[in-house]
Amino acid sequence: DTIKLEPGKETNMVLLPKFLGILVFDQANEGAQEAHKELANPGKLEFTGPTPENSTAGQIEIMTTAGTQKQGAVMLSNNAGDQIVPAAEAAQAAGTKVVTWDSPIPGGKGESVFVAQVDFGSIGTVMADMAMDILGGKGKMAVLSATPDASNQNAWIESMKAALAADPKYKDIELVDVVYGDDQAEVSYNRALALVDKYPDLGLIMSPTTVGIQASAKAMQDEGLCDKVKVSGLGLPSEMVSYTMNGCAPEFALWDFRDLGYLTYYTAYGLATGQLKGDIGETFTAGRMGDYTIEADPGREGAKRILMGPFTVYNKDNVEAAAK
Amino acid sequence: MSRLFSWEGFLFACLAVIFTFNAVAAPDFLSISNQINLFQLSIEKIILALVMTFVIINAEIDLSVGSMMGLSACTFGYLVQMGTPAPLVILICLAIGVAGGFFNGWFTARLGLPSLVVTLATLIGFRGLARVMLEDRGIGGFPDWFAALGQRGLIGPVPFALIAFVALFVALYILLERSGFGRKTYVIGSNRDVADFAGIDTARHKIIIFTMSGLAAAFAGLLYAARVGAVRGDVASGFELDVITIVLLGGVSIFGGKGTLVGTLLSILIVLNLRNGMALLNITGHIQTGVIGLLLIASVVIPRIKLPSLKPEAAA
Amino acid sequence: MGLISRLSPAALRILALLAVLAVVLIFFATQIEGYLNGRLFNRISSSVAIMALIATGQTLVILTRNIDLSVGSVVGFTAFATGSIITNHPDLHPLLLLAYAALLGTAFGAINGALVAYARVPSIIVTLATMALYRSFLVEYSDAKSITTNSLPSWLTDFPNLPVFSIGAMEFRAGFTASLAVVILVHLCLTRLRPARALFAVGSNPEAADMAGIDAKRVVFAAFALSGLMAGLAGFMFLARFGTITVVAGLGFELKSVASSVVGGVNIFGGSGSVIGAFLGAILVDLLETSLVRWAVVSEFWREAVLGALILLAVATDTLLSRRLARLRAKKGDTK
Amino acid sequence: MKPVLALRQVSKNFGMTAALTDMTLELFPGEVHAIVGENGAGKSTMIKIMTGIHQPTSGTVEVDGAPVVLNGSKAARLRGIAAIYQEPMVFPDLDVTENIFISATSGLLLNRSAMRRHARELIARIGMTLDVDRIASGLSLAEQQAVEIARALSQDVRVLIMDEPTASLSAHEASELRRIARALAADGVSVVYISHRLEEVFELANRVSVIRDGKHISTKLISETDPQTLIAEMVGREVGNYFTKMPSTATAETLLSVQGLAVDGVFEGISFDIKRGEVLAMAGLIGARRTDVALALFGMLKTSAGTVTYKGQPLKITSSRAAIDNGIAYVSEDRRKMGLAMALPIRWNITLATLQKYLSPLGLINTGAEITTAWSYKQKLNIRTPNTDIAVGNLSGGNQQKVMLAKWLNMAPDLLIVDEPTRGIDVGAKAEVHALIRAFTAAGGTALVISSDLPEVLALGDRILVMREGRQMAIIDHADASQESIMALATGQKDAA
Ligand SMILES: Nc1ncnc2c1ncn2[C@@H]1O[C@H](COP(=O)(O)OP(=O)(O)OP(=O)(O)O)[C@@H](O)[C@H]1O
Ligand SMILES: Nc1ncnc2c1ncn2[C@@H]1O[C@H](COP(=O)(O)OP(=O)(O)OP(=O)(O)O)[C@@H](O)[C@H]1O
Ligand SMILES: [Mg+2]
Ligand SMILES: [Mg+2]
Repeated sequence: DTIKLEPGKETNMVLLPKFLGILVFDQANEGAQEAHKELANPGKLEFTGPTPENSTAGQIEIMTTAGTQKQGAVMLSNNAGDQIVPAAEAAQAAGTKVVTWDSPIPGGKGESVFVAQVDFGSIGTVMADMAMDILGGKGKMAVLSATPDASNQNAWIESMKAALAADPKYKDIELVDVVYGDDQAEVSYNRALALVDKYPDLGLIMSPTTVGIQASAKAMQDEGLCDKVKVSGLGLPSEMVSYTMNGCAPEFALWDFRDLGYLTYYTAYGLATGQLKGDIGETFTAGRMGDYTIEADPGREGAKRILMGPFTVYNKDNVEAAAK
Repeated sequence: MSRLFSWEGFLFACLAVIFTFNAVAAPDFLSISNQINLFQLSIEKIILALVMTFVIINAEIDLSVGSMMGLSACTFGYLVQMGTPAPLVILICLAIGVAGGFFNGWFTARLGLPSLVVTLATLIGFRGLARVMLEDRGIGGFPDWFAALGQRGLIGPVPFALIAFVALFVALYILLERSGFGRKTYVIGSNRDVADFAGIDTARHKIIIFTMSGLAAAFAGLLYAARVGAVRGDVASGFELDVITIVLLGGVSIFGGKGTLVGTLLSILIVLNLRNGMALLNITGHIQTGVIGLLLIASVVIPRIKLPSLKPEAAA
Repeated sequence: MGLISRLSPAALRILALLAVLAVVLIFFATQIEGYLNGRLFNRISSSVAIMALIATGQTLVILTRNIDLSVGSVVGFTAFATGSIITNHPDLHPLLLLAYAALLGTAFGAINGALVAYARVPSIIVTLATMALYRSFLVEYSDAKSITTNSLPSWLTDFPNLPVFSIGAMEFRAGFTASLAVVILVHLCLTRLRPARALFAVGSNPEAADMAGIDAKRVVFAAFALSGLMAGLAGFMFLARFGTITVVAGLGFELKSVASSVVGGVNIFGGSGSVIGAFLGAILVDLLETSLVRWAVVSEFWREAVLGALILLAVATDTLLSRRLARLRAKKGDTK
Repeated sequence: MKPVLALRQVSKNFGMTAALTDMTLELFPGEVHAIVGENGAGKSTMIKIMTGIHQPTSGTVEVDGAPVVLNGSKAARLRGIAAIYQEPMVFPDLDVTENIFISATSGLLLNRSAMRRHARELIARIGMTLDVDRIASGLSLAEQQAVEIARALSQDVRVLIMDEPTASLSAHEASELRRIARALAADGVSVVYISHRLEEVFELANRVSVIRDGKHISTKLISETDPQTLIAEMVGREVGNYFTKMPSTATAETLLSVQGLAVDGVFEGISFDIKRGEVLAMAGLIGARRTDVALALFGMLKTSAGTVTYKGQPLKITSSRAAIDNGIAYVSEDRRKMGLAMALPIRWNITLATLQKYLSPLGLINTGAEITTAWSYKQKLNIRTPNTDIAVGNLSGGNQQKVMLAKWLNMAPDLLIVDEPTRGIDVGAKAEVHALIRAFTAAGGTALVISSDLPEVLALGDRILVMREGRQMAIIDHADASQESIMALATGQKDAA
């Protein structure tokens, strides 16, 4: 029995990204606004976030204030790791539902449910597979991540390591190093080149962050290394299209943040208006996106998730269309 | 008084305006819980601001406080996870704070390197040590009593950290405004040579102040760990600038020798109320920092506005 | 000894710094095989090009006993604004675009300068504030869009890596050559032009400068405006080199540029120092960072710790070294 | 003849203090115009108005008979008005050459070799020897002064104002300077000469104006007046002639005995005894390194040889703290750098060296006792200030000097080392300071007085130690000492007896 969410119930909600000024978070906001109109919620939907250099403290602050304001729900793309937990639990105690999206609370405490863009386990497999056919089944690869503290990047890297270890078909792919570009163009760019210098026979740089992947691609292109060292990972079609077309980054993956925002809003609305309990097994209809079910999160002990999926892998054939 | 406002006067006026505005505009503002949250959310920064006041009056600066907070918090997480008893770990962390502060002080006072440079290096270095310990891990699950200390009220709804802040303010106020130590802090900040000739061991004094700063930062790091219940490598990064902003807004002269803890307290209250008010009105982070920035400049310019009549020269 | 007594303290600093640089190079050469080669030069040169400009501007400000913490935000904003202009008007003339970036940077710098020089607000307060303000402007202005490489004309994105000339495997690329030229130009002005000396005078003793009939206000204002200009140019280079610009562009450049300057022997209390020194300082910091990533002995996570230690070491040795040499000189000076 | 520069009814207030009221003064080309007045009379303030540093609260400044607004020293310079200030103003990071030409405006490009040559000429013209490539931070006060004079001479001046230029000069340089002043006047420059040394006023000036409490008292041809009248006009009362030497109060007990004291490359072979109650004066030219000897005795300079016996015990002083604990005080010659924290209250400065006395067991300051002390010194030394809580930087040079003395007298030292105790102090205050030193020794204190002012040396010293270029030339008894004999030793014309 799928729950159909009854529109028009009033509840104020906050969409809280890691920080403001990043394209994907704005896309998520668009999705949420779309859902907000669809569900004709008389309440307010606030899109507010901290500054980049003050992300952790800022998210904690906004989460705390949300509780004080008696917000119906906070939709959080968590950048504070478990440091957000006390604030989130306090907010929930004050009756504010906490729904995470994009990046969950690692320990799973203080959150009602996590709207997962894709299955974190499968991200590992997808990245491993991309590495597989870019390297032609054999070669050295290095990871260029965001910051060492980005919990979802860390989770994805772990799951990729697991995938590589699990299946013997990956046995000839060697993960030589993991470095961090702090999600800043210049750092990522220099790290990428340093990797090439450090490992003369490096075949692939895998970067599970939109900043890192394009910086690496740019670096390889600028130094004319594209035919030696390929780049892959998670990136935005609009940023990656040229590199995919010229072969620097033959393949990369991402999901649709607009949909993610849309689905997250539906979930949060359902919980905030009491139409969803947030129990495992509950199934509900999320407007144009169809039915979704709350399930146990395989990645996080005792946590719950809603799996959006699917995952789009971009290459020469589909990237240009997506970049539009 | 030919000035339009004194600095403190100006700050106090600001505070009054902000407070009333908040009270009117945001219904939840005056609630006990919000008033406590308002302090709790930046309790570490405001504790650091108290000690930073000493450092800057002494004509030095300590950019490494944020990183030292991180180092102490991460050490705590690391050792607790290794199973070391928490009380012991707390002592170790405080010891690290003392050591780090002494390090800054020694290079500044004895070797004669500018503190801006020394603490810029340790800003990177201390952070690095924290990083070495925790690498890419986040650590949580601290003892309940520890978490409770950071997250629940100790006396009624008032948490330990807030009490510590008040106590610390009183103690430091007496130390700076009433004691010989405070007097020396001003004199050294105003003209170190004169202090040297008056038989004051200025190097020792500076080292003590840097050590205080390191200790306070380590303590703040522990408070932070307790408050958020988890730590990782980037804890408190960038805090130093907020702390310095508060102190300067409080009217402490960056050139040393001038400033009061009351000024710092006023500016603490202003910044906290301003931020909280804007947060309650859902004003985004970068606008908040922008406003604080403007206020920072205004707080220097506006007191300078002279009444048209009798103009005083700046004293030689 | 005779030589030392003839060299100016400034020259001594540069020598000390070059010594430190050499030591670092030799050390890593023993640690990393295939280290000392043209490739290393190309890496460092092209990545230092941007910081060199910023550090130069920072030095001008520090010379006047001030500091500019807003450079990072200025770089970020100009990079973005320049990017969006060229995105919307792809056929804009390169020089116009460059002028736009320069102008923007100078404007920001002028605001800082006006507040410091004429409103007499301490520079650290002003630039601490404008650092936040300019960054806020960027977030507002960008409205969460980001500039992407493929929306930029190829002349812009190719520019930094155009080989101008090369010595053996060492390529001098346009980006590096350009900023090197700027650095040298500024250095020549500082040492040869009469008005430029006022910069040192004001930093050395503001009161005396006033009484010597130097318009200290104007000098300080100019220093900040120039620092803004340098940041503007750096923003242009940043855009050209990295293509993708988000709201975090240039974050943390302020402290890095200060680090470069002081490592380069610029006296943080004003009055003495050289842009060549700052340039070498920037190179040293950059060299350490890249080399540490390549050094197998320390893990990725040791980088910051070691970097901090090395910066302190560099500054300490440089200071003590030039102090000792200066003292030797003074002694000689007395005995005649 | 039309005055080149004139003040008409000029008044200047600093907040409540009226530094100048209705000041009128005319300066003519080719004259040396001396200006005398007590500390705080308003001399420096007047100068700063002439050079555009301060703007008059009311009244007008005229150049060549036309009223002008001098906003900033640049405007003044463009009209050929330059000044040498009481406190030397050099750029520590720049070398001597650059210091001299820093305010030059001609030419965009610098021609270093030419500048260097020109700099050497100027220094030579002042009759100094100084390495023009030396960084200014190492310069002694006198050398700094020389740089300033050279700077003023470097551009063609029509009015050259000297605010106590000889305060930090010894007799030798002082006479050189007077020669320059005369030469300039001969070239048609109008020289304004502020000094507390009446003898040089009478030697040098054509006309002299007296200022008291910011008001113009008189302007006379030098021939129409005499020292006693001037002094009377300055202080508005008769002052006892302070040159008369009081009988020695020395006792038999040796307080301090120094044997072969030396600091590498600075000075060597300093040996002397001081008896309790005695005043030992140290004479010498600038650069004689008397200050360094003092610094060594005060533990601020590491000695390389020699022994110090103090109160019968061998004593090794390694820090100012140790010196102070042993009852040794040092009153520096450089108020701004080592003497006073200018931005802090007078009271804080007075009790600084003796802070311990005002601390409760808990380390808290007993403000009441502090105020009493500060106030008593304000009375005793009659320091001109409404109260003791204002920043000492607001006081006139002379009054600052008194505050510095108060700081050290307050520790009731056994040995009081005073370096140029009356530099920039007017006759009235000078007499007071001398009286203070005498009273101090009479009460059993012992004093080591470093002075470049020979009359002062003779007025105070029971015995006189003459130094030259870091070496001790001789110790003369007051009985057989004269300005001539001291000069002879100080300049090396006569060798150590
Ligand atoms: N910047 C200032 N602010 C306030 N008061 C000042 C300032 N400068 C001078 N005064 C006051 O103005 C009066 C005149 O000072 P001035 O320095 O002109 O005296 P002077 O004649 O030069 O004394 P001296 O011979 O000791 O140098 C003094 O009472 C002094 O306290
Ligand atoms: N050539 C020099 N190089 C470096 N420092 C010097 C030099 N000459 C003087 N000084 C410093 O200046 C201060 C004043 O000493 P100075 O040379 O004037 O000898 P002096 O006998 O003390 O002369 P006076 O006491 O009359 O000024 C001392 O601290 C001394 O160290
Ligand atoms: Mg004077
Ligand atoms: Mg001396």
